[in-house]
Amino acid sequence: MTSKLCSLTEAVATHVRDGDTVILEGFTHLIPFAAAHEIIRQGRRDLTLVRLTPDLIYDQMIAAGCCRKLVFSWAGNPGVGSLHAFRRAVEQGIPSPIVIEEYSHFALAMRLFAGASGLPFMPLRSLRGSDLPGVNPSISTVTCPFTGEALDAVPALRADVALLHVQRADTDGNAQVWGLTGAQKESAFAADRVIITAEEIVPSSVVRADPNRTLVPGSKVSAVCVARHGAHPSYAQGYYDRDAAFYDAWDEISRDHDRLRAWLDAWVHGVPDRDAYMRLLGEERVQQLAAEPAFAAPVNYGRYA
Amino acid sequence: MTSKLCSLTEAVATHVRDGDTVILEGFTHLIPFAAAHEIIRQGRRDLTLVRLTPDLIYDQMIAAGCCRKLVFSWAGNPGVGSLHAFRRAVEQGIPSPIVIEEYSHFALAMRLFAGASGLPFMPLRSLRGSDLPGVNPSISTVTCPFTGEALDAVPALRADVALLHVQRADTDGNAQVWGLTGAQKESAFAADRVIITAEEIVPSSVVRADPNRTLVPGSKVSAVCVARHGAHPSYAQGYYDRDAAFYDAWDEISRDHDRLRAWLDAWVHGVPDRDAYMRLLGEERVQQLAAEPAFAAPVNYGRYA
Amino acid sequence: MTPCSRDELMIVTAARALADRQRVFVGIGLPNVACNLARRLHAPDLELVYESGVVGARPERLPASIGDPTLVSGAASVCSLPEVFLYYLQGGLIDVGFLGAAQIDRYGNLNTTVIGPYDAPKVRLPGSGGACDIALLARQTIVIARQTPRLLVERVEFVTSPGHDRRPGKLRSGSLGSGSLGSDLDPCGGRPGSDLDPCVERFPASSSMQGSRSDPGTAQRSRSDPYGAGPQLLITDLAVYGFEGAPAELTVRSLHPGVTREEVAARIPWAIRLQDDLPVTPGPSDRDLAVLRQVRGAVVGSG
Amino acid sequence: MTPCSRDELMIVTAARALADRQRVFVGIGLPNVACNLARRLHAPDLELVYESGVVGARPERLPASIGDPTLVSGAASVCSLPEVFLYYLQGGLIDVGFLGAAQIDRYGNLNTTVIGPYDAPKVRLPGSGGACDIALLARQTIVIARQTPRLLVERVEFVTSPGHDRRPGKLRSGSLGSGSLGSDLDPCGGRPGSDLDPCVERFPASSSMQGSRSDPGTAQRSRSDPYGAGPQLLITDLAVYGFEGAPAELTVRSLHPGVTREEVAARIPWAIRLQDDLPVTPGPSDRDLAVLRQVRGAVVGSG
Repeated sequence: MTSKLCSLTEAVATHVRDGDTVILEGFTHLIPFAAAHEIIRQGRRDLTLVRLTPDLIYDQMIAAGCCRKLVFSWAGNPGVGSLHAFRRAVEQGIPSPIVIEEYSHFALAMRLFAGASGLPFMPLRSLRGSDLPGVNPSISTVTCPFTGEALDAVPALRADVALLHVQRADTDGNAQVWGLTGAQKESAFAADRVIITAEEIVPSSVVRADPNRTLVPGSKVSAVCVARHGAHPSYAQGYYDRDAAFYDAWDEISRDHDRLRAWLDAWVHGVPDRDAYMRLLGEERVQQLAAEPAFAAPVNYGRYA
Repeated sequence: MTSKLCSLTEAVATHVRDGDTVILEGFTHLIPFAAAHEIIRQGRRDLTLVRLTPDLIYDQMIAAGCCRKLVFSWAGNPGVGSLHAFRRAVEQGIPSPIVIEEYSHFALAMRLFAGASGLPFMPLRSLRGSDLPGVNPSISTVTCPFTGEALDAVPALRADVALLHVQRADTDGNAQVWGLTGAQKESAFAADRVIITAEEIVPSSVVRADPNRTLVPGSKVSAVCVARHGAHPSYAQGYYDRDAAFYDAWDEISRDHDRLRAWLDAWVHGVPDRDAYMRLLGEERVQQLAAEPAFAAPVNYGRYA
Repeated sequence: MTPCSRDELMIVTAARALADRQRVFVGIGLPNVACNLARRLHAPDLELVYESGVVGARPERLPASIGDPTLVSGAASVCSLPEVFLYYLQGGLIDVGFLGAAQIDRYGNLNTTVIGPYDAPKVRLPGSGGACDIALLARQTIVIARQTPRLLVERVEFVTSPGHDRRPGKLRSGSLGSGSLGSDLDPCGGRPGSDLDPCVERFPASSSMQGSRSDPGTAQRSRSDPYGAGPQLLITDLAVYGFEGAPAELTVRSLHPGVTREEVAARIPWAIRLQDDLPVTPGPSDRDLAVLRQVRGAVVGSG
Repeated sequence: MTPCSRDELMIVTAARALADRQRVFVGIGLPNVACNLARRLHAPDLELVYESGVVGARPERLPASIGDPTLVSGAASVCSLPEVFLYYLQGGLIDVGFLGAAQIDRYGNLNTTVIGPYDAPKVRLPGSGGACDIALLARQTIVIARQTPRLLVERVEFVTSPGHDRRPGKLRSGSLGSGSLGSDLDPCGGRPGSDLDPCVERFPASSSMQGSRSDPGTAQRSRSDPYGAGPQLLITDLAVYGFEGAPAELTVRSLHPGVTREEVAARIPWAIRLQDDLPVTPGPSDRDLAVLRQVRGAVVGSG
């Protein structure tokens, strides 16, 4: 099979276009910061950004001016407080106004699920009595043909491109994760193009010896890129811990638009790639975030020849 | 936590009742034959049996007179031909007539999915133009509230009890599988009670060191039982191969009702449990079915303390 | 007794509201602290379920967020986010949903979305996350929040997670483009369930967690209530509140040690009737506090 | 050229209908043999998808069933059965569905359910399995079957998987209890798609398998066709058939070497027009046969 391995610079240049609907998923875990920084560096504009938790990753992209519309369900700095760039855009239109479309987690996850599943909608039992449907005309209702019960309904969401970070992948693009998987799989299948960034590229035999861990097969992947520490300040289970100190620090950095821009200049525009970003972060921090190993018990798949 | 470990005899006596709706899932893989044989031994009657592929397991239960109604989507002997006991019941009412309710695989899987998910129905794009909806009044249609498109719809299926075979479990009932998982997870969550049979009972630390492999957590499980070779003549990935010779032999055994009953007398009623069944099968066959080991590459979850 | 802060009192009281062997859906922030404390105090088999997909977590440190890697290592199961919402929450397996709130009103409606008009917000809050889903789908809901002067209002400006008065969502009936069924908010009594199939949607009458017990005396929500059960308890750093009447409204159940009736009344912006003989919330034991401090000491951030 | 059986000719011809790098949904029985042969002959990157949840299988032996453990070891991915139907098949990722059949009619309707009345069957067949789903949701469908005297009929007695004539399912409009929408079989042209959201259901125009190519000249089914595309090819041990006209009906494309026009006509129970200059199906090469025999030799059962 032809290798799909390329640089992240090339992958973003080829597959992410101005005006695209883009999903960078990873629920708390494996948030694809390296991919987001490359999109910022390449100056993409007018993106519709989809993510359950915008987190620092979209706060940075909003401040950088990539975002025209945000589709989300919880926009906070987890364990810390507000996302200040998000708030500035919504409350004051800085750096530019953005359109928001919001859901509950369950409802947005069901939009992705429907998009991945070739369904035009998904029914769900939520949102009833909430004011969310009143401010989001994309939420409707449907009647069960068996019980006559009215349920809420959300439309399928399809994206142009999904960018996902994983622990390991092979050069065919077969990508594997463990720990929290969030809505990564639904995001991959709800998108026309998929870019994978991986902590490690491993031989296909490693991936194929444990096919239950595969998030998405290479045939559904457009490009696979190495990005060691590609989720920092988020984490990669078994590789490194979440950088809680950075999440705290972001509260200060992001309170002022100019200070945030200066941070982007230094940490995004000022570095060519993730390796350079990590050198800037420094070896000491890398060591602090390393996790003590704890291996899963081996499992035998057997050889049937 | 209180141990849920008990004998399969006790588990079936406590949790499977005459007239119950019962799911014994496992798509080709991990078919819970040991559990089915215990249900036959205890003489349960009037069961509504749900399974995508009735396979030999329900052929045996139908011949034994356990079944009042069969809900299914493909009733054949895979790679061999007909299920003769199923056909005798449907074509000639032997040993007694059964009610059948049939779907496509996708449609029945969606019934289980809806049942697991607390939804009254699931929409799907299938069955249109097929005669199946004409002979199954449980299939209906629903209109997408966004596109106006008519889709097919199937109602949720809830069962009284699901019986599932797994590779390993702990005494809390946390159950793990690898290889094909079929509709096992949906079956577990679509049932009020869950009985797990396992190739091995392992320490909780083994299960909890690899939580992504968990099919169903112990809190959703009513009883967990050891049943080594509990899936024979089906297989357990990494433990033993499918006994294709037995699937072939079944074609002969099952062509005649009396011969089939004699088989049940010898192999089900004539043995107290799975260990005795396997002794009857003989060490040579067990050796033939053993798989050459092929271990998955280790994964590191890390310790975060 | 060890002296303790009102914050500590709040968290210990919240932890005590959880019985062992319940399955609890744990919200971000204070609920995360309270649930982890309960597990280390009186409820070792409390099953912690996180919207991040973790079931049966046994974290070695206090998780800094609901997606902390310490939740994964040693958990009973990790599943996808759609699965945890579909199979656990909507599947009816959650005994208790444990939520935080920025604003809560007389009828238990929660606002975590916006202060001021939605389209021109004064303060934009994070939004629902799983809160609306939990409020509607857990058998019971407990809310924990610091009682700032802004916490309690007579009517929330935005209903993120519905409470007891079941008012239809604002704007909904007149909303744009939500289709011909958009204004059909009430469950249409409609046709009775199909009697063609014995296995059509027969939901379990109670949690299927083996041996689980629920708080005696608290209303169990039934599957037929599409608006959810509304919160049963609100625990703040001043008092414990319940909800009573029809529609159920906020009542004070107990005052924390050292908190006066006047202090509480001053933080409630409507004329609330306080019982004359309000009990005092039992304070934490030395062990409660020792464990809480050990748990909280290990973490950066507010939990 | 090595002498070969008609069965072998059928399987080799079926394998040749598959292009490399397509994603094929593999049915039980003969399709399983043909697809595995194609992968070992000219299509090493043919992606085999099985309804059992295996994606990108590289079996070391010929799988005895669609759930053989040899399919799992070395596969690119294993997912649940709901996922393979939802994300792959209904998600529009399947280029070719490869089916067997017990009975197929003039318009490409397949019957794998029943011979005789449904309620009093003469022969009860296994039923749909994934066949109806594959027929409706794969971009194109290929059927392989041994041409017994019973295979071809003018009208199947039961439509398991619909063909080209799109007749409404029998009994459906008068069926019991399927609800008020039960007779609404035609897609109600209805409202146009919502224009409120740019990301509402925008399906990819073609398979998203990178670099996949489809058989030139075969119709691609469009998402707007709820009845599926109908089979494009029928390959038997006597001939290769296509479907032409409106509604498309069975036509002979080529006769296998040594098969006469009369022999084929005798197995077709309606007045079919055979072209005068019917080509002969190209026979298998020595290598084709050697690989096929090696592949089939290793397995117990019919594959």
